[in-house]
Amino acid sequence: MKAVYFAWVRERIGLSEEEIAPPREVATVRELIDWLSARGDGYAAAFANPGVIRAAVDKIHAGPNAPIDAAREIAFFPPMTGG
Amino acid sequence: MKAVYFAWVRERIGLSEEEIAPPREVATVRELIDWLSARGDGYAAAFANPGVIRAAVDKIHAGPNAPIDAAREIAFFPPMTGG
Amino acid sequence: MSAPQPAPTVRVQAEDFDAAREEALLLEGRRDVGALVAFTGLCRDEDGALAALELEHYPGMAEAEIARVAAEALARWPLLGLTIVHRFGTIKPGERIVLVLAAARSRRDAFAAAEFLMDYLKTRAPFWKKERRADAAPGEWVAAKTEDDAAAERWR
Amino acid sequence: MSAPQPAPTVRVQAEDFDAAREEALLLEGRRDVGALVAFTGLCRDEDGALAALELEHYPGMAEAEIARVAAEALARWPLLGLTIVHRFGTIKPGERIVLVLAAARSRRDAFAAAEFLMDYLKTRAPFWKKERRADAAPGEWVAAKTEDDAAAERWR
Repeated sequence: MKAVYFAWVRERIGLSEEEIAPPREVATVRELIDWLSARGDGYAAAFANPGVIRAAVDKIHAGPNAPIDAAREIAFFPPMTGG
Repeated sequence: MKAVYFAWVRERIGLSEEEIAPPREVATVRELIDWLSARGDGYAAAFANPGVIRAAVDKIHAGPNAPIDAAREIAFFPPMTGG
Repeated sequence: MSAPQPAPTVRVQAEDFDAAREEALLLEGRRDVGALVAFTGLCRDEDGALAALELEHYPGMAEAEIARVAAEALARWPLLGLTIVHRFGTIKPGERIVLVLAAARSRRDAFAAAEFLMDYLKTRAPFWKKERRADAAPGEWVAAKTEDDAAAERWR
Repeated sequence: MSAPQPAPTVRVQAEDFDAAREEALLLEGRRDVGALVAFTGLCRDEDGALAALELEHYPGMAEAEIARVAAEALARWPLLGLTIVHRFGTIKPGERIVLVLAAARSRRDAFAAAEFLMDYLKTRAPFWKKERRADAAPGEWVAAKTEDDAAAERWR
Protein backbone atom coordinates (compact mmCIF):
# COMPACT_ATOMS: atom_id res chain seq x y z
CA MET A 1 0.00 0.00 0.00
CA LYS A 2 1.01 3.62 -0.40
CA ALA A 3 1.63 5.87 2.59
CA VAL A 4 1.39 9.65 2.03
CA TYR A 5 2.44 12.37 4.46
CA PHE A 6 1.54 16.04 4.69
CA ALA A 7 2.71 19.23 6.44
CA TRP A 8 5.02 18.65 9.42
CA VAL A 9 4.45 14.89 9.32
CA ARG A 10 5.97 14.97 5.81
CA GLU A 11 8.80 17.27 6.94
CA ARG A 12 9.76 15.12 9.93
CA ILE A 13 9.67 11.87 7.97
CA GLY A 14 11.46 13.51 5.07
CA LEU A 15 9.23 11.89 2.45
CA SER A 16 5.94 12.89 0.87
CA GLU A 17 5.03 9.31 -0.02
CA GLU A 18 6.36 5.76 -0.08
CA GLU A 19 5.29 2.19 -0.67
CA ILE A 20 4.97 0.25 2.57
CA ALA A 21 4.32 -3.43 3.30
CA PRO A 22 3.36 -3.81 6.95
CA PRO A 23 2.96 -7.36 8.29
CA ARG A 24 -0.51 -8.87 8.43
CA GLU A 25 -0.93 -8.29 12.18
CA VAL A 26 -0.81 -4.50 11.61
CA ALA A 27 -4.56 -4.22 11.11
CA THR A 28 -5.61 -0.67 12.12
CA VAL A 29 -4.54 2.92 11.58
CA ARG A 30 -3.25 3.05 15.15
CA GLU A 31 -1.21 -0.11 14.70
CA LEU A 32 0.23 1.25 11.48
CA ILE A 33 1.32 4.42 13.32
CA ASP A 34 3.12 2.25 15.89
CA TRP A 35 4.74 0.17 13.17
CA LEU A 36 5.87 3.26 11.21
CA SER A 37 7.21 4.92 14.39
CA ALA A 38 9.76 2.12 14.73
CA ARG A 39 11.19 2.73 11.25
CA GLY A 40 13.53 5.57 12.27
CA ASP A 41 14.05 8.82 14.12
CA GLY A 42 12.08 10.91 11.61
CA TYR A 43 9.07 8.61 11.91
CA ALA A 44 9.37 8.56 15.69
CA ALA A 45 9.41 12.39 15.72
CA ALA A 46 6.47 12.62 13.34
CA PHE A 47 4.33 10.24 15.40
CA ALA A 48 5.65 11.20 18.88
CA ASN A 49 2.22 12.50 19.85
CA PRO A 50 -0.23 10.13 18.12
CA GLY A 51 -3.18 11.99 19.63
CA VAL A 52 -2.70 14.92 17.23
CA ILE A 53 -2.17 12.78 14.13
CA ARG A 54 -5.04 12.59 11.65
CA ALA A 55 -5.35 9.84 9.08
CA ALA A 56 -7.26 9.13 5.90
CA VAL A 57 -7.81 5.75 4.28
CA ASP A 58 -8.28 6.01 0.52
CA LYS A 59 -8.92 9.76 0.88
CA ILE A 60 -11.62 9.48 3.55
CA HIS A 61 -11.02 10.54 7.16
CA ALA A 62 -10.37 7.50 9.34
CA GLY A 63 -10.11 7.10 13.11
CA PRO A 64 -7.33 5.18 14.93
CA ASN A 65 -9.34 1.94 14.97
CA ALA A 66 -10.19 1.99 11.27
CA PRO A 67 -9.08 -1.22 9.49
CA ILE A 68 -6.39 -0.89 6.86
CA ASP A 69 -6.43 -4.33 5.24
CA ALA A 70 -8.28 -3.17 2.11
CA ALA A 71 -6.51 0.19 1.86
CA ARG A 72 -4.59 1.25 -1.21
CA GLU A 73 -3.52 4.64 0.17
CA ILE A 74 -3.15 5.75 3.78
CA ALA A 75 -2.42 9.38 4.62
CA PHE A 76 -1.07 10.89 7.84
CA PHE A 77 -1.19 14.59 8.63
CA PRO A 78 -1.63 17.12 11.44
CA PRO A 79 -5.00 18.73 12.25
CA MET A 80 -6.17 20.71 9.21
CA THR A 81 -5.87 24.47 8.96
CA GLY A 82 -7.59 25.32 5.69
CA GLY A 83 -10.45 27.70 5.08
CA MET B 1 -45.93 70.73 11.50
CA LYS B 2 -45.67 68.45 8.50
CA ALA B 3 -47.32 65.02 8.38
CA VAL B 4 -45.97 62.47 5.89
CA TYR B 5 -47.54 59.15 4.94
CA PHE B 6 -46.13 56.04 3.29
CA ALA B 7 -47.32 52.82 1.65
CA TRP B 8 -50.96 51.92 2.34
CA VAL B 9 -51.31 54.68 4.94
CA ARG B 10 -50.54 57.12 2.11
CA GLU B 11 -52.90 55.35 -0.30
CA ARG B 12 -55.82 55.32 2.14
CA ILE B 13 -55.40 58.96 3.14
CA GLY B 14 -54.84 59.94 -0.49
CA LEU B 15 -51.94 62.27 0.33
CA SER B 16 -48.22 61.76 0.68
CA GLU B 17 -47.80 64.81 2.91
CA GLU B 18 -49.63 67.81 4.32
CA GLU B 19 -49.26 70.64 6.80
CA ILE B 20 -51.28 70.03 9.97
CA ALA B 21 -52.00 72.19 13.00
CA PRO B 22 -53.38 70.02 15.78
CA PRO B 23 -54.61 71.77 18.94
CA ARG B 24 -52.24 72.08 21.89
CA GLU B 25 -53.88 69.23 23.85
CA VAL B 26 -52.78 66.74 21.14
CA ALA B 27 -49.44 65.99 22.80
CA THR B 28 -48.36 62.47 21.75
CA VAL B 29 -48.10 60.31 18.63
CA ARG B 30 -51.11 58.30 19.79
CA GLU B 31 -53.22 61.43 20.35
CA LEU B 32 -52.23 62.71 16.92
CA ILE B 33 -53.41 59.42 15.38
CA ASP B 34 -56.79 59.85 17.12
CA TRP B 35 -57.02 63.47 16.00
CA LEU B 36 -56.13 62.61 12.38
CA SER B 37 -58.59 59.70 12.35
CA ALA B 38 -61.44 62.16 12.83
CA ARG B 39 -60.53 64.20 9.73
CA GLY B 40 -62.30 61.95 7.22
CA ASP B 41 -63.01 58.45 5.94
CA GLY B 42 -59.57 58.00 4.36
CA TYR B 43 -57.86 58.87 7.64
CA ALA B 44 -60.23 56.63 9.59
CA ALA B 45 -59.43 53.75 7.22
CA ALA B 46 -55.68 54.37 7.42
CA PHE B 47 -55.69 54.41 11.22
CA ALA B 48 -58.45 51.83 11.81
CA ASN B 49 -55.96 49.49 13.47
CA PRO B 50 -53.58 51.80 15.34
CA GLY B 51 -51.65 48.81 16.69
CA VAL B 52 -50.04 48.18 13.30
CA ILE B 53 -49.20 51.84 12.61
CA ARG B 54 -45.56 52.86 12.99
CA ALA B 55 -44.50 56.47 13.44
CA ALA B 56 -41.35 58.54 13.19
CA VAL B 57 -40.78 61.98 14.70
CA ASP B 58 -38.24 63.99 12.72
CA LYS B 59 -37.09 60.81 10.98
CA ILE B 60 -36.49 58.77 14.14
CA HIS B 61 -38.74 55.87 15.12
CA ALA B 62 -41.19 56.97 17.85
CA GLY B 63 -43.58 54.99 20.04
CA PRO B 64 -47.24 55.92 20.67
CA ASN B 65 -46.38 57.89 23.80
CA ALA B 66 -43.63 59.98 22.20
CA PRO B 67 -44.25 63.74 22.59
CA ILE B 68 -44.86 65.72 19.42
CA ASP B 69 -44.70 69.30 20.68
CA ALA B 70 -41.21 69.96 19.28
CA ALA B 71 -41.72 67.95 16.07
CA ARG B 72 -41.30 69.47 12.63
CA GLU B 73 -42.15 66.30 10.70
CA ILE B 74 -44.20 63.31 11.79
CA ALA B 75 -44.43 60.21 9.61
CA PHE B 76 -46.97 57.39 9.69
CA PHE B 77 -46.49 54.09 7.92
CA PRO B 78 -47.14 50.33 8.13
CA PRO B 79 -44.55 47.87 9.47
CA MET B 80 -41.49 48.01 7.26
CA THR B 81 -40.72 45.40 4.62
CA GLY B 82 -37.31 46.39 3.29
CA GLY B 83 -34.16 44.34 3.06
CA MET C 1 -4.38 48.70 20.91
CA SER C 2 -7.71 48.57 19.15
CA ALA C 3 -8.06 50.14 15.72
CA PRO C 4 -10.44 53.07 15.29
CA GLN C 5 -13.91 52.16 14.08
CA PRO C 6 -14.18 52.37 10.31
CA ALA C 7 -16.68 54.78 8.77
CA PRO C 8 -19.47 52.70 7.25
CA THR C 9 -20.54 53.29 3.65
CA VAL C 10 -24.33 53.71 3.45
CA ARG C 11 -26.20 54.42 0.23
CA VAL C 12 -29.89 54.45 -0.75
CA GLN C 13 -30.31 54.56 -4.51
CA ALA C 14 -32.54 53.66 -7.44
CA GLU C 15 -29.66 52.28 -9.55
CA ASP C 16 -28.30 48.77 -9.34
CA PHE C 17 -25.05 48.26 -7.45
CA ASP C 18 -21.86 46.38 -8.32
CA ALA C 19 -20.99 44.10 -5.40
CA ALA C 20 -17.48 43.41 -6.77
CA ARG C 21 -16.72 47.12 -6.97
CA GLU C 22 -18.01 47.71 -3.43
CA GLU C 23 -15.86 44.81 -2.18
CA ALA C 24 -12.79 46.19 -3.93
CA LEU C 25 -13.36 49.64 -2.39
CA LEU C 26 -13.80 48.15 1.06
CA LEU C 27 -10.67 45.97 0.86
CA GLU C 28 -8.48 48.49 -0.99
CA GLY C 29 -4.98 48.63 0.49
CA ARG C 30 -5.93 46.46 3.47
CA ARG C 31 -4.00 43.42 4.66
CA ASP C 32 -5.69 42.94 8.01
CA VAL C 33 -9.03 41.58 6.76
CA GLY C 34 -9.36 37.81 7.17
CA ALA C 35 -13.08 37.45 6.47
CA LEU C 36 -15.50 39.22 4.17
CA VAL C 37 -19.19 38.35 4.22
CA ALA C 38 -21.35 39.72 1.41
CA PHE C 39 -25.11 39.40 1.56
CA THR C 40 -27.16 40.16 -1.54
CA GLY C 41 -30.96 40.27 -1.33
CA LEU C 42 -32.71 39.62 -4.64
CA CYS C 43 -36.24 39.94 -5.98
CA ARG C 44 -37.90 36.51 -6.42
CA ASP C 45 -40.55 35.94 -9.08
CA GLU C 46 -42.76 33.90 -6.71
CA ASP C 47 -43.21 31.10 -9.24
CA GLY C 48 -43.98 33.53 -12.04
CA ALA C 49 -46.70 35.47 -10.19
CA LEU C 50 -44.59 38.58 -9.70
CA ALA C 51 -43.84 41.08 -12.47
CA ALA C 52 -41.93 43.50 -10.22
CA LEU C 53 -41.65 44.99 -6.76
CA GLU C 54 -42.23 48.69 -6.22
CA LEU C 55 -40.02 49.72 -3.32
CA GLU C 56 -41.20 52.88 -1.59
CA HIS C 57 -38.88 54.51 0.93
CA TYR C 58 -38.75 57.49 3.29
CA PRO C 59 -35.97 59.68 1.88
CA GLY C 60 -33.66 61.02 4.53
CA MET C 61 -34.90 58.67 7.21
CA ALA C 62 -33.88 55.57 5.21
CA GLU C 63 -30.22 56.68 5.09
CA ALA C 64 -30.28 57.87 8.72
CA GLU C 65 -31.85 54.68 10.05
CA ILE C 66 -29.46 52.43 8.13
CA ALA C 67 -26.56 54.51 9.49
CA ARG C 68 -27.91 54.00 13.04
CA VAL C 69 -28.08 50.24 12.51
CA ALA C 70 -24.55 50.30 11.04
CA ALA C 71 -23.26 52.19 14.09
CA GLU C 72 -24.84 49.56 16.32
CA ALA C 73 -23.09 46.76 14.40
CA LEU C 74 -19.75 48.60 14.66
CA ALA C 75 -20.22 48.96 18.40
CA ARG C 76 -20.99 45.25 18.82
CA TRP C 77 -18.37 43.60 16.61
CA PRO C 78 -14.74 44.51 15.83
CA LEU C 79 -15.38 45.21 12.14
CA LEU C 80 -12.77 46.50 9.74
CA GLY C 81 -15.24 47.65 7.10
CA LEU C 82 -18.98 47.88 6.50
CA THR C 83 -20.98 48.75 3.39
CA ILE C 84 -24.75 48.83 3.02
CA VAL C 85 -26.55 49.70 -0.22
CA HIS C 86 -30.35 49.58 -0.43
CA ARG C 87 -32.29 50.24 -3.63
CA PHE C 88 -35.75 51.77 -4.10
CA GLY C 89 -38.09 52.05 -7.08
CA THR C 90 -39.06 49.31 -9.53
CA ILE C 91 -37.13 46.06 -9.10
CA LYS C 92 -37.80 43.04 -11.29
CA PRO C 93 -37.38 39.34 -10.47
CA GLY C 94 -33.73 38.35 -10.51
CA GLU C 95 -32.59 41.91 -9.77
CA ARG C 96 -30.73 42.95 -6.64
CA ILE C 97 -32.42 44.85 -3.78
CA VAL C 98 -29.88 45.14 -0.99
CA LEU C 99 -26.17 44.59 -0.35
CA VAL C 100 -24.45 44.21 3.02
CA LEU C 101 -20.67 43.78 3.23
CA ALA C 102 -19.00 43.10 6.57
CA ALA C 103 -15.21 42.76 6.86
CA ALA C 104 -13.42 41.58 9.99
CA ARG C 105 -10.32 39.73 11.13
CA SER C 106 -12.34 36.62 11.90
CA ARG C 107 -15.26 34.99 10.15
CA ARG C 108 -17.41 34.72 13.25
CA ASP C 109 -17.63 38.52 13.61
CA ALA C 110 -18.21 39.13 9.89
CA PHE C 111 -21.03 36.56 9.74
CA ALA C 112 -22.71 37.79 12.92
CA ALA C 113 -22.59 41.44 11.88
CA ALA C 114 -23.97 40.76 8.38
CA GLU C 115 -26.84 38.68 9.75
CA PHE C 116 -27.61 41.24 12.46
CA LEU C 117 -27.67 44.02 9.87
CA MET C 118 -30.12 42.17 7.64
CA ASP C 119 -32.39 41.30 10.57
CA TYR C 120 -32.42 44.92 11.70
CA LEU C 121 -32.80 46.45 8.24
CA LYS C 122 -35.87 44.27 7.67
CA THR C 123 -37.67 45.64 10.71
CA ARG C 124 -36.25 49.16 11.09
CA ALA C 125 -35.32 50.62 7.71
CA PRO C 126 -38.27 52.61 6.26
CA PHE C 127 -38.89 50.70 3.04
CA TRP C 128 -42.15 49.16 1.85
CA LYS C 129 -42.62 46.66 -0.94
CA LYS C 130 -45.68 46.58 -3.19
CA GLU C 131 -46.13 43.67 -5.56
CA ARG C 132 -46.81 44.26 -9.23
CA ARG C 133 -48.43 41.05 -10.43
CA ALA C 134 -47.66 39.32 -13.70
CA ASP C 135 -51.41 38.89 -14.43
CA ALA C 136 -52.00 42.67 -14.02
CA ALA C 137 -54.41 42.07 -11.10
CA PRO C 138 -54.10 44.72 -8.37
CA GLY C 139 -50.91 44.19 -6.41
CA GLU C 140 -50.75 44.04 -2.64
CA TRP C 141 -48.39 45.61 -0.14
CA VAL C 142 -46.09 42.90 1.17
CA ALA C 143 -47.03 42.10 4.77
CA ALA C 144 -44.33 42.32 7.42
CA LYS C 145 -43.37 38.89 8.71
CA THR C 146 -43.63 38.02 12.35
CA GLU C 147 -40.52 35.91 11.85
CA ASP C 148 -38.60 39.05 10.88
CA ASP C 149 -39.52 40.66 14.19
CA ALA C 150 -38.48 37.49 15.98
CA ALA C 151 -35.18 37.49 14.06
CA ALA C 152 -34.46 41.06 15.12
CA GLU C 153 -35.40 40.27 18.73
CA ARG C 154 -32.67 37.59 18.93
CA TRP C 155 -30.02 40.30 19.12
CA ARG C 156 -31.38 42.15 22.17
CA MET D 1 -43.21 20.10 -4.55
CA SER D 2 -39.63 20.55 -3.57
CA ALA D 3 -37.05 21.38 -6.21
CA PRO D 4 -34.26 18.90 -6.92
CA GLN D 5 -31.01 19.55 -5.09
CA PRO D 6 -28.64 21.64 -7.15
CA ALA D 7 -25.23 20.22 -8.09
CA PRO D 8 -22.63 22.11 -6.07
CA THR D 9 -19.63 23.63 -7.81
CA VAL D 10 -16.40 22.58 -6.04
CA ARG D 11 -12.95 23.63 -7.20
CA VAL D 12 -9.47 23.38 -5.68
CA GLN D 13 -6.99 25.51 -7.58
CA ALA D 14 -3.76 27.51 -7.38
CA GLU D 15 -5.17 30.49 -9.31
CA ASP D 16 -7.14 33.32 -7.79
CA PHE D 17 -10.93 33.28 -8.26
CA ASP D 18 -13.39 35.93 -9.37
CA ALA D 19 -16.23 36.05 -6.86
CA ALA D 20 -18.40 38.19 -9.15
CA ARG D 21 -18.07 35.69 -11.99
CA GLU D 22 -18.91 32.77 -9.66
CA GLU D 23 -21.97 34.67 -8.41
CA ALA D 24 -23.12 35.41 -11.96
CA LEU D 25 -22.76 31.73 -12.92
CA LEU D 26 -24.67 30.63 -9.84
CA LEU D 27 -27.54 33.09 -10.38
CA GLU D 28 -27.69 32.83 -14.17
CA GLY D 29 -31.26 32.59 -15.43
CA ARG D 30 -32.67 32.18 -11.92
CA ARG D 31 -35.55 34.18 -10.49
CA ASP D 32 -36.21 32.10 -7.38
CA VAL D 33 -33.15 33.13 -5.35
CA GLY D 34 -33.95 35.65 -2.62
CA ALA D 35 -30.69 35.52 -0.69
CA LEU D 36 -27.07 35.05 -1.68
CA VAL D 37 -24.36 34.86 0.96
CA ALA D 38 -20.74 35.08 -0.21
CA PHE D 39 -17.90 34.37 2.20
CA THR D 40 -14.36 35.26 1.18
CA GLY D 41 -11.44 34.21 3.37
CA LEU D 42 -8.32 36.35 2.91
CA CYS D 43 -4.69 36.14 3.97
CA ARG D 44 -3.90 38.64 6.77
CA ASP D 45 -0.43 40.12 7.14
CA GLU D 46 -0.45 39.70 10.96
CA ASP D 47 0.70 43.28 11.54
CA GLY D 48 3.44 42.99 8.94
CA ALA D 49 5.00 39.78 10.30
CA LEU D 50 3.75 37.59 7.46
CA ALA D 51 5.27 37.56 3.96
CA ALA D 52 3.02 34.79 2.64
CA LEU D 53 1.18 31.59 3.46
CA GLU D 54 2.17 28.33 1.80
CA LEU D 55 -0.99 26.26 1.52
CA GLU D 56 -0.34 22.55 1.18
CA HIS D 57 -3.23 20.28 0.26
CA TYR D 58 -4.00 16.62 -0.37
CA PRO D 59 -4.93 16.46 -4.06
CA GLY D 60 -7.98 14.34 -4.71
CA MET D 61 -9.02 14.16 -1.09
CA ALA D 62 -9.39 17.96 -0.86
CA GLU D 63 -11.98 18.03 -3.66
CA ALA D 64 -13.72 14.88 -2.36
CA GLU D 65 -13.92 16.11 1.22
CA ILE D 66 -15.25 19.53 0.21
CA ALA D 67 -17.85 17.76 -1.95
CA ARG D 68 -18.88 15.65 1.07
CA VAL D 69 -19.29 18.79 3.21
CA ALA D 70 -21.26 20.44 0.38
CA ALA D 71 -23.58 17.42 0.16
CA GLU D 72 -24.16 17.67 3.90
CA ALA D 73 -25.10 21.36 3.58
CA LEU D 74 -27.50 20.57 0.71
CA ALA D 75 -29.15 17.88 2.82
CA ARG D 76 -29.60 20.25 5.77
CA TRP D 77 -30.82 23.43 4.10
CA PRO D 78 -33.04 24.05 1.06
CA LEU D 79 -30.31 25.65 -1.03
CA LEU D 80 -30.73 26.74 -4.64
CA GLY D 81 -27.03 26.95 -5.38
CA LEU D 82 -23.67 26.31 -3.77
CA THR D 83 -20.14 27.13 -4.89
CA ILE D 84 -16.91 26.43 -3.01
CA VAL D 85 -13.47 27.39 -4.32
CA HIS D 86 -10.35 26.75 -2.23
CA ARG D 87 -6.86 27.79 -3.31
CA PHE D 88 -3.51 26.16 -2.57
CA GLY D 89 0.09 27.27 -3.07
CA THR D 90 1.63 30.62 -2.17
CA ILE D 91 -0.86 33.24 -1.03
CA LYS D 92 0.23 36.72 0.01
CA PRO D 93 -1.38 39.10 2.51
CA GLY D 94 -4.49 40.70 1.04
CA GLU D 95 -5.01 37.80 -1.38
CA ARG D 96 -8.02 35.49 -1.35
CA ILE D 97 -7.87 31.92 0.01
CA VAL D 98 -11.41 30.56 -0.07
CA LEU D 99 -14.84 31.41 -1.47
CA VAL D 100 -18.18 29.99 -0.34
CA LEU D 101 -21.40 31.04 -2.09
CA ALA D 102 -24.76 29.87 -0.78
CA ALA D 103 -28.01 30.80 -2.54
CA ALA D 104 -31.47 30.17 -1.10
CA ARG D 105 -35.00 31.55 -1.06
CA SER D 106 -34.53 32.98 2.41
CA ARG D 107 -31.56 34.63 4.07
CA ARG D 108 -31.65 32.43 7.18
CA ASP D 109 -30.84 29.30 5.15
CA ALA D 110 -28.14 31.00 3.06
CA PHE D 111 -26.38 32.41 6.15
CA ALA D 112 -26.56 29.13 8.09
CA ALA D 113 -25.27 27.05 5.19
CA ALA D 114 -22.35 29.40 4.47
CA GLU D 115 -21.32 29.49 8.12
CA PHE D 116 -21.66 25.72 8.47
CA LEU D 117 -19.52 25.20 5.36
CA MET D 118 -16.74 27.42 6.64
CA ASP D 119 -16.78 25.76 10.08
CA TYR D 120 -16.57 22.34 8.48
CA LEU D 121 -13.98 23.23 5.84
CA LYS D 122 -11.70 24.52 8.59
CA THR D 123 -11.67 21.22 10.43
CA ARG D 124 -12.23 18.63 7.67
CA ALA D 125 -10.75 19.84 4.39
CA PRO D 126 -7.14 18.57 4.02
CA PHE D 127 -5.25 21.85 3.78
CA TRP D 128 -2.34 23.01 5.92
CA LYS D 129 -0.96 26.53 6.20
CA LYS D 130 2.71 27.28 6.75
CA GLU D 131 3.77 30.84 7.47
CA ARG D 132 6.52 32.50 5.48
CA ARG D 133 7.77 35.30 7.72
CA ALA D 134 8.59 38.82 6.53
CA ASP D 135 11.89 38.75 8.51
CA ALA D 136 12.96 35.52 6.75
CA ALA D 137 13.13 33.63 10.07
CA PRO D 138 11.94 30.01 9.77
CA GLY D 139 8.16 29.92 9.38
CA GLU D 140 5.89 27.72 11.46
CA TRP D 141 2.96 25.54 10.53
CA VAL D 142 -0.22 27.28 11.62
CA ALA D 143 -1.67 25.44 14.63
CA ALA D 144 -5.27 24.26 14.44
CA LYS D 145 -7.50 26.27 16.73
CA THR D 146 -9.54 24.61 19.43
CA GLU D 147 -12.19 27.22 18.70
CA ASP D 148 -12.50 25.89 15.14
CA ASP D 149 -13.25 22.42 16.50
CA ALA D 150 -15.79 23.97 18.84
CA ALA D 151 -17.33 25.88 15.93
CA ALA D 152 -17.72 22.69 13.91
CA GLU D 153 -19.16 20.87 16.96
CA ARG D 154 -22.04 23.40 17.16
CA TRP D 155 -23.66 21.83 14.11
CA ARG D 156 -23.90 18.30 15.48
